[in-house]
Amino acid sequence: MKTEEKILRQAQNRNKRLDAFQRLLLFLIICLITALGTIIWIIPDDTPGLADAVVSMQEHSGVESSVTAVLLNFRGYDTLLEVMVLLLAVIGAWSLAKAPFPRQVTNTSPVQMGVVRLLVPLMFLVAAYLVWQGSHLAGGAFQGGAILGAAGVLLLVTDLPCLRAIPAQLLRIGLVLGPLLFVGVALFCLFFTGNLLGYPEETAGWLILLIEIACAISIGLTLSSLFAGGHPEYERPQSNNPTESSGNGEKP
Amino acid sequence: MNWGQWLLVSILLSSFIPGIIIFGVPEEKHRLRTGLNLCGSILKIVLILAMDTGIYFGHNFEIRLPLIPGVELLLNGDPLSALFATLSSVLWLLTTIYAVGYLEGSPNRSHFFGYFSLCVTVTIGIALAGNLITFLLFYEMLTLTTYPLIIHRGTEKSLHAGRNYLIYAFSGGAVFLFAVVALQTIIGPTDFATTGFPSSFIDTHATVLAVIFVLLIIGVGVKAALVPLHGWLPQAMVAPAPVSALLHAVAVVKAGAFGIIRIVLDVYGAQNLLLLGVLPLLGGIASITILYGSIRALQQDDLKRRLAFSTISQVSYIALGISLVDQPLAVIGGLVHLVHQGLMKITLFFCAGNLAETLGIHRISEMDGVARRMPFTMAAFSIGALGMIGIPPTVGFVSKWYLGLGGLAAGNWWVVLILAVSSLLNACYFLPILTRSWFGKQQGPWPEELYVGRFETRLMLLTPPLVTAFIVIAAGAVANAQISPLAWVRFIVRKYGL
Amino acid sequence: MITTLLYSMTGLLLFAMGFFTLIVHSHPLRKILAVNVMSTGVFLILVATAYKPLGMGQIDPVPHAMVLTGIVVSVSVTALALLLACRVQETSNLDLPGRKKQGRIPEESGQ
Amino acid sequence: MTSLQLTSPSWMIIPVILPLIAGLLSFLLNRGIFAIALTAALANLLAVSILTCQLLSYGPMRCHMGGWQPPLGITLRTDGPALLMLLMTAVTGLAITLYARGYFSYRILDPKRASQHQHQQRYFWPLWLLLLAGLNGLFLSSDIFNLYVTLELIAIAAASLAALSGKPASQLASFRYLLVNLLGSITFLLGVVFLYKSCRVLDLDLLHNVPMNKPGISAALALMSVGLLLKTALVPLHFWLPPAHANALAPVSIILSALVVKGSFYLLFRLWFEVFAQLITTPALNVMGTLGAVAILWGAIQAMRQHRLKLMIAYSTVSQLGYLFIAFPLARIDGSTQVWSIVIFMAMAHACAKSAMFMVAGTVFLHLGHDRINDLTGIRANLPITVLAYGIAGVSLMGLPPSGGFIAKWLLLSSALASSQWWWALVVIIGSLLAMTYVFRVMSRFFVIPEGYSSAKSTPPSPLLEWPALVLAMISLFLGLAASWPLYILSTGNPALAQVFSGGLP
Repeated sequence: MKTEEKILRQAQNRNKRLDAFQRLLLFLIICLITALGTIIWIIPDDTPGLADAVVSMQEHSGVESSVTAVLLNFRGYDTLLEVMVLLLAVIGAWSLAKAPFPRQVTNTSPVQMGVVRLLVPLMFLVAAYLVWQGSHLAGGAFQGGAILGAAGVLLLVTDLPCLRAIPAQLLRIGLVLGPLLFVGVALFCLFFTGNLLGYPEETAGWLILLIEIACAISIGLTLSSLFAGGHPEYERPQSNNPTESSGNGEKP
Repeated sequence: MNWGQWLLVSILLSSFIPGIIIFGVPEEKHRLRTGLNLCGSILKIVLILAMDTGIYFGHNFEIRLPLIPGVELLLNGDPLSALFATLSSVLWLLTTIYAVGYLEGSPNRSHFFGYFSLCVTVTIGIALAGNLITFLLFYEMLTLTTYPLIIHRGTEKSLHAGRNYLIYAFSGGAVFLFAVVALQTIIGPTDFATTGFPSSFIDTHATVLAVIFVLLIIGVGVKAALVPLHGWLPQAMVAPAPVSALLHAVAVVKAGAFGIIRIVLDVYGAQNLLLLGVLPLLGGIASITILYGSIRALQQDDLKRRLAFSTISQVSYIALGISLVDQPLAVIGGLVHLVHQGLMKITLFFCAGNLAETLGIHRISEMDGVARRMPFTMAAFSIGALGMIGIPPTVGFVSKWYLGLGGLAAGNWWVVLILAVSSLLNACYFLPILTRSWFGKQQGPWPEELYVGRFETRLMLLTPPLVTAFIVIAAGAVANAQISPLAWVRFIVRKYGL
Repeated sequence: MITTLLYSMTGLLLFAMGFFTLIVHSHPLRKILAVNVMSTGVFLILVATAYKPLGMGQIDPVPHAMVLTGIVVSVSVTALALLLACRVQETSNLDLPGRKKQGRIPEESGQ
Repeated sequence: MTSLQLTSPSWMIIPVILPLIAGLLSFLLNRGIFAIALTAALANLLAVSILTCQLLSYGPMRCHMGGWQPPLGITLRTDGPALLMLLMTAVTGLAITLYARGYFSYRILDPKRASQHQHQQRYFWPLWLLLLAGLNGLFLSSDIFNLYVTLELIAIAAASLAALSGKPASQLASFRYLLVNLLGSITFLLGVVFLYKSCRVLDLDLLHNVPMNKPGISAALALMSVGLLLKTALVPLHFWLPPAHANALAPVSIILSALVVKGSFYLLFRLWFEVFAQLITTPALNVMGTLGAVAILWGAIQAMRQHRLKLMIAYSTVSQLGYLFIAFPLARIDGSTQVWSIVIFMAMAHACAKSAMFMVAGTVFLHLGHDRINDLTGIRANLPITVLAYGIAGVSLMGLPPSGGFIAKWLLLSSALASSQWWWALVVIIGSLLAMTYVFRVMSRFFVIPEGYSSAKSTPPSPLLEWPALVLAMISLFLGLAASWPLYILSTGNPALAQVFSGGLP
């Protein structure tokens, strides 16, 4: 018993105190950070930046919020790829595992049910407002999408059936909707103005709003799907072997 | 492209295309395969003879393919390449016939003959190479194409031999590559020319150029089996007899020796080398190799191993002759030995293969009285062996005669001494074989009598050694005629203005 | 100026803390969190870059857009990493990668 | 349609957008996915060919996304190096697409695991197509933050692909892979932040013209380089690569080894020798060269020690990546013109040869059910084309003439010797000898035919499994013979290079 305790204590001590490697590492990191901090300190702060360029072009962008203008117009190509990154995460997640349904939460308390029932519609409303507001103030597809995603998460943890009831194919359409519409608009612009994402000036605002709405929906679904943690169970390809329960990987 | 360029390309393709087709030929269609092989090799001989004629009458064969600045592939037919190409193609035909007989009924023949053809293509490529880069290309390819032949039997022993062969050959190739690059950074493009590079470089880069020369010789010396780079050759004996013939007489060892000739005569040039003063080094190593190979050969009981060490010794005659580059007679002796050694050694290997295939004889101690069972084979063997010793009128005598004359003319008495000692040693390791086989009494049954028929062995195995043995005598007897290896070598040496 | 510097230094500090944790700790969850802390630090510096005191000119919106993009990327990667970590723990009893046990990956056939 | 004439720079976005759309569709649809993928791969090759024609006729081009000029907008650009990388990706990508089809079709035949393999195939295609889009985007982009986004796109797709086989070992390796990539990305992003703080521009062309005397830029370059080195797996940051590459499915191994590491390397190289060329000092170059030399030797020695074919090939990747870095210290001599040709050649030859090798490994695995090197006997009789492909790819890896690897090695050696830095040449030579050892260790096993082995034992595999490997191996071989063409493309629009290669071109 004594020795075991001793070993345990030693282990704890080892955990608490830093060994030589960790100290060295710490030292190196401190040096690095000091150097970087010094450099930040001495970087002159007088460079003009792109703010003026954004402001001068703002009127051609079709939106009033400068961040949205940068995000969806000036640097729309970045955002396009970024939406793809999100989708890619879902595809990667789906390829890894199936969603662990039903979740552990089997007996949701009535209070939680009630709160969720109240909150979720409100969140939808807020999300819609954020997307709409994005064109002239802070807000936009990502913010709206995040709220939608949060609503999805709430629905998932409360084990309400409504999210799981979405057929897999529909879910996929929803996930792809934003990116596909984004690419579609981009190509549409390419076709008409010769520039990818070069919106015609008069319709720019509307096109951006369209993209934002679609993207917000997709982002909301994406975040919920990521939280669900895998592909929907029923979406698995039909197996000839009924005993095989897992779509991928092997049982340990 | 003019007809000369087409000729060069078709010389290469005449064995390359059959080789590629043979890879796809099903195992059991041996007639098709044999037909392809023979057509290819006869066509190749015809084409090469055409090229020889063209070269004799002064036509310039040249084809260039620039890859990047400073690196171009250059095929070039000059008298020297004609010598090697003719030798290889003639011996290839004979070896092919022999191999068809030898491998009758054994598995994986498509692979074997495929690689065999590729190997000859590559050897001819070495002969035709017009600069060091092209030479390097084919030199490395030769390693690649002979490797599958060496490990053809797929046994652990052959794999081991193959691995060692690769290590030796690629290490040599790597050294060679390094040296070629280094040489190019100093003198620019390394096209073969009869005078070598301009001697102005000697003034500025003497030491570096001497080091590069040593590296180049090491690179090709691996294949030429110069001591101490010879280790792979005796091990490679595990390969089938036709492959041994290929290694020793047609392709690999010859490619190394040919490389030494090219480097000395065409890359550096006689004058530059005399200025650099590195030739005694080459001569010394060649002499050591000659003696070492002979002494080691004495100790071997395995017939093929004895022949292998004999090759190590004999090929260095070429290097020895070339190292006396200021003496035309010695150069003639060295160059002509390229051909003569090939003829003699291939005869010996054919015969050794016959003994192994027909009676299962692998050791010299098993050979008592074998000449009564296989008189023709042993007659051919005897001619080859006598040639190796240097008995007139065989070709071996011609080579040694010229080498000796060259040595005397240079006042190098040690060359004559080496020749005499080596001939004595040759006699010591060949004559016992001859006496055993002709005058010995058969001791019990043969180890493994595999063939009983009308002739002493299969006709396809018997004919090639007889033909080569005949050439060994004939070429020696008519050495002074208008058409003979010696005459051609004289033509070469005239071109170099020595 | 001071504000910007304060935010930047905090960001750097977060980056350093995350980096240290990432290397020292072997638990996958800690590693994922550490990477998150690191990226938060970077975002903080980026946001601080855009900051301009009132009346000193327009706030630069480009870093804001960049931070938004960065956050989205970070969310995606975190989700994927968490899932992978879960899968690894579910399907195997292997030691997770760490400095002490060096998480040797067994040389089993991989397909 | 006036906007899409041949002279229009908008063609440039096709290699990015097309695989993106194909990726979305292949995720959305349930049928005809392979047709979509194949179409995308073919169209990608076509588009890249058009871009090449464009480059050769009109010189380097720039395409401003949305019509916004830098510094505000994002610019894509084509030039010689970018196009050669695109071509490499397109050709290898097409071969990978075909091979993957053959691979999955073969595996689905196995009734016990059919659903698992179908699942893998289902997700392989969208991930692969999006990865392809990311790679193309990376090669084309001229905006430092956009490059970060493409790097992330590649990293996520690659990590998901690496975990696709579902085996615990591969998932663990993939987790590590993801973390390392993430660390690399974040470090890169921190570099971008420093850069933006100092210069307030993101466009590479504008950055090139910014005065380089600020410490912030040096710090930014250092941070970005460390991040990219981590992703490129230069020794000693290579620890994650072999398990990730060796444990993945065969098509995935090909993608990771042949293309993904090239992406981050290409970016690193561009930053060093184009954008921030003024900042680079000789000690820095020598450090990179030394690391490269260590990588060559260490990777090769590790490759020789492996017992599994795929691990051996993965370590060979570590070794071959070293050659890319050993070119760094040779750059100073010729004013960094030669170094481009060395690196691009090496990258292309390696991509083709390494893809062929991994394809061979995959086919052998399918055929035998394992890839233990000692038990690979008898393959020659059943898979002659595969063995041939392995041999040719090996020749290229060893750098024997006339392969593309030889040309690259030749350039390396000659610039090393011309600048009297013979020790690099020595490392290159020793590296090729070590490569010979590990390539032929496997080759000799292929040649052994065990006792009682009948060649008619098994059915020949689908041509999709064998021919892409052979074709890629052939390309890597003939890259050397047709070396003047890539160099010609490389030198287009680059006056310094054009001068160097003016001799000896068609």
